[in-house]
Amino acid sequence: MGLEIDRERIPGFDVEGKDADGMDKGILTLSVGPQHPGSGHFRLIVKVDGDIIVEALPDPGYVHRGEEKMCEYRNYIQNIPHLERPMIADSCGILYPYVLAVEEICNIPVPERAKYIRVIMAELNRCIFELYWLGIYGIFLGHSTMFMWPMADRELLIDLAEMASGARVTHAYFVPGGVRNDVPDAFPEKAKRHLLYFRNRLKEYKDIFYDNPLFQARTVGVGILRREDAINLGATGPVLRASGVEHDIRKVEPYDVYDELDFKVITMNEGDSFARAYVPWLEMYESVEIALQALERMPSGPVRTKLGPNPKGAVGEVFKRVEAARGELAYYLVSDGNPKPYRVKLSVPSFREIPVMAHLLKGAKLADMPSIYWSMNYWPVEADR
Amino acid sequence: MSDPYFITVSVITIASAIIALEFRELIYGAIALAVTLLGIAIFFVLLDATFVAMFQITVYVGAVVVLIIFTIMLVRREAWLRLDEGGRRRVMGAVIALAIIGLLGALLAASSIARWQASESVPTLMQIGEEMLTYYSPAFIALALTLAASVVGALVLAKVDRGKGRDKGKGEGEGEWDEEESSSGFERGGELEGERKESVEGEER
Amino acid sequence: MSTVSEFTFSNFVKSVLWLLFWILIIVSLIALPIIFIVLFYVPPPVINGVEINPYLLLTMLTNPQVGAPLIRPTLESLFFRIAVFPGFTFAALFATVLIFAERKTLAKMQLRVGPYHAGREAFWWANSLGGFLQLIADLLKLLGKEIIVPSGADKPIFWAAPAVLVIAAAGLIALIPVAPGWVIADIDVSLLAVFALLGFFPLTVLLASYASNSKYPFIGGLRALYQLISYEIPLILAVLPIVILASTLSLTGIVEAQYSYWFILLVPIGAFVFFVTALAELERIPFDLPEAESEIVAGWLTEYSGMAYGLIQLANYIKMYALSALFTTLFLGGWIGPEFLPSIEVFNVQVLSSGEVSSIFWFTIKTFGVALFMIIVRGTNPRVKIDVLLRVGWSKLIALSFINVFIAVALLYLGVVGVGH
Amino acid sequence: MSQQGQGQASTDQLTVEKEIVDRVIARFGDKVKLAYVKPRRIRFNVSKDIILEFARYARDELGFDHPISVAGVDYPKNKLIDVVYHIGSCTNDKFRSSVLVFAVQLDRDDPVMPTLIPIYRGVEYHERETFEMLGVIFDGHPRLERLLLPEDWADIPPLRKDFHTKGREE
Repeated sequence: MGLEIDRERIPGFDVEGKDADGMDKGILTLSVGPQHPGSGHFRLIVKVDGDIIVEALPDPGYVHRGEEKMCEYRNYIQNIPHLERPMIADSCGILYPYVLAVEEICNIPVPERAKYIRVIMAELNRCIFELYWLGIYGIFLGHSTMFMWPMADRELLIDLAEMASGARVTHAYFVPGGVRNDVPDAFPEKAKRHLLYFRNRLKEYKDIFYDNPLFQARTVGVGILRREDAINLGATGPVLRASGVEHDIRKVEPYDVYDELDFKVITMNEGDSFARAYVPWLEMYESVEIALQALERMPSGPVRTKLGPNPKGAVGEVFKRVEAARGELAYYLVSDGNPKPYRVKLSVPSFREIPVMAHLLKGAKLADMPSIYWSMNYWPVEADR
Repeated sequence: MSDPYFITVSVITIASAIIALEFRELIYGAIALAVTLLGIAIFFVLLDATFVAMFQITVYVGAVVVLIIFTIMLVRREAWLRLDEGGRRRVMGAVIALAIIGLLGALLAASSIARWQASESVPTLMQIGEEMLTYYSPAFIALALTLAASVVGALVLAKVDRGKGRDKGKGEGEGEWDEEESSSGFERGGELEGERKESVEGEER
Repeated sequence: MSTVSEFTFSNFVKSVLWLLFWILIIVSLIALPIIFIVLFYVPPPVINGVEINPYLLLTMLTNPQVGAPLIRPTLESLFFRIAVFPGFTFAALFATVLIFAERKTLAKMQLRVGPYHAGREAFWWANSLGGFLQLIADLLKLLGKEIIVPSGADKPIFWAAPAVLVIAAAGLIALIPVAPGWVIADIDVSLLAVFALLGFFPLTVLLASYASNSKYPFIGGLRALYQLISYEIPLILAVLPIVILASTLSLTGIVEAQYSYWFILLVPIGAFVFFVTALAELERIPFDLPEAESEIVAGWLTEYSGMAYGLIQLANYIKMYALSALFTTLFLGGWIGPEFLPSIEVFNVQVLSSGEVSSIFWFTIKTFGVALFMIIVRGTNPRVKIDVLLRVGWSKLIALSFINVFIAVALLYLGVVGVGH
Repeated sequence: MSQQGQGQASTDQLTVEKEIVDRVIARFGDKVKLAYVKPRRIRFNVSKDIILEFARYARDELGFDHPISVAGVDYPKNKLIDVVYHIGSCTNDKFRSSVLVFAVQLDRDDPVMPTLIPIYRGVEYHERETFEMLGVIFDGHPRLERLLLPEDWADIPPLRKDFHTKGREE
């Protein structure tokens, strides 16, 4: 033969068949992110064998800015604006437990009207986030219309939030002892109108997105998270409820006035990407319902307890949690009696979804990566804090 | 009229054929092969057989070369074939090639091919089709059956291979993710192949 | 002006004037003599027995009537057909309008405005274009961008791939009859030639992805190969009944066979299969897996930038035009439609007859409608997965196209349609 | 669930919390130290020798199976680092609204404790963060490496009290 195979140069034929990482040959390591259209400020090191992901290593930390350390240098009130920066799409959600924790540790009473306003704003922010999330989910699956519609409808709710707080996304609206300012007189009327319109729009999302057989082909049965795995991995929020666990902090540990309002906890038993995408859609109905009820029952009165210039916390620790849009958001606050917190720990839902994501991506197909990754409600900035 | 075309195309075809054989980068060899096959298609066009020319392009450039490039791409990007050519081999090769060319040429020259006359009218597509279904129908049917059998055989081989590949892939540390995969409800292997096979059997009928 | 910091407006004006000066010098001293030398040696083209020389052209400037009898023969010349109509310029223009229509239609579906502002403040006439200048802006942007070649790339193949794609797409439009007699290459096996040319796309895509020497293009190239190869089979099978019914492989013949019925009425399943596979061949949503940006960045064209990327997109849209036109030709009766438009006459010399104008109109309208339908599909659907794609392709579409073939054969044997009208 | 306001609920809840405390004390005796009982929050200080046993008991017997958070707190004055686990319950309806807090108090100069991943898989990244931010070493953790901080981080763990951000040295 004129040509002979040069065995030493063919990696497939060498004795070990392993490369430097100790992986079998034919395994391709992809670095999905941070400069990837489907990642956000986040990296996912994905090892694929053909079309199957054999290992997914989430690598957060690109937008870490030390919120927890920052909190230790500022007093309780100064912490408010920077604490909502990690999650500007749901800024009330991330501030809510902090305010509750400060109220408990400094023993500040809250007027009744403020509690209702907080609930309304929290639910508005939940919808604002879910719409953003839904839009990105649409574009991740290549559905550009589903990207534009929620983004446009989100504006209506942002307008409402702006009317109440004066800011469009970073409201800094919740303060210990109530809310920063009262809502304008025209707010309840306008809110009702926008919310009802929004509720009608939700049906159209179902028509074009959830009922689309191609969307279902991409998500039904994809990335199934079993109930026990969901619990043990610490999944939370819609991810947990999509796996059949009826766990909603608004119900199990009601804060402010959630115990007086009538709403359902949405659960689905499938635990696949479709369920994780469908639960938020159903929850938006409930959010609208809650907001409408709260608007109806909102009493008049003051909205803020006057505070001293620099409230001091009692010595001790407090752990407060709320149901934010992405799930259970908790603050662990330790006070040593100074006006500054001794230690603030944010337990954010996005961070808690990282092990779930790694668990689900292992063994999934590369084409399922976007639908699994984004169904996690993962928000890189929030996870990094 | 067609002489300048013929000469140009011949030069290109033969040159690219030599490149396809001799080039060290496999991918360029494959591209040169594609050019050779295109050149042959142009010969068919020059012979007024556009039908055959189009099939030449569709089948060889559109499928065979793609397959070759696909293989090259998957196996290795560098040339991993080493030329092992001594002077004796080279001389012997040239001698054998010349001998074959001379023999074949002599055979052709001696045969009645030189006295063949091209028919004046170019047969139309319809005529070819009718001949295929009447006079040449046994050959046509035999050819179709052979092709169908080879397709089915390829599918069976692919299926067997896939099964083996999965067993082999399940090494020491990988049992875990295999289990994950089955729990996540991914449809793999057998089902897809089964459906494919069905459809091809439909084709056979 | 050695560094940026020295930049002043007067320097800028000075440099522009300097540039103009040199252009004038070069044109008058070098370019013009060369042109005249070439004109001296090259014989002027003869159209309709009239020699087109510079004097005649100058005469035409003052008295256009002289040129009127020459227009029709010019239109019929091969050069005009390839370069202008129905060749490359027409297709490129169609593709441009298609891009604009796509952006506007998608915008309408998505409750937004789409391109709107480009050029409005600079030019008063841009108002009536409604943002069309955005395309020019995009083109300029692509032209101005650097084409970055990855360090390990196979440079010749990397550079050649966009050009080959454009050539293959342009080859497709040469085969499509726009009106009776208006086709560049009227060969009797043009349908086969279409498939032969479509075979170049997977090859080139594969080579492009190989030459990029990068991971995402590699995956994208493999996906493109799976998709294009496996969808070529239903594409060919879907066209088979058309060949049976029209009993010809020539596209002109197929259109002429549809004077009584459009084939979409006889073989609607074939039309459906053809439409779906055409979407897959075009790598458009819902079949844009080779370019799925949330999974593999941009697939096989990840490493392409600047005008190389622009060429690939141009090839894609020309291909989109070609496949829409093919759908029109095969299923919607091509140019067939009522003659209602007046003929075009220049100085009382007929340039295009009434029938030709109407044919071109109907063909354009139908093709545009098909393309619009593709755009609507893009606006309402997400992307599918590769396994779904292959399963649908191999089982459902091939089965459907076989049913389609049987329907066509049954129509033939039942005597509903005869062979060769 | 029915709630009639904050005060009512908390007195209801305290019986539940008492039950949890009683069961834990009955099982572990004085090996664990009760730090506080508040409405819906019970904190135990557990030594690192029995932490795995304690966590397994909390998960399997009490139904606290849902890891919420792992926090480290630095106490330079006491030469201690607290690693505080907050565990909720998803399966036990009675304890569902309670959060079990258990803390391991480690020597600040040699903070080593076993990882809880075998019991709660979800704490993997929380523990990595605690390792990175406070220098606590979790024995048996599969990937105890950099998570959030920059790749070239070469300072002491940033959430320790003797680390000061730039311009904030006091």
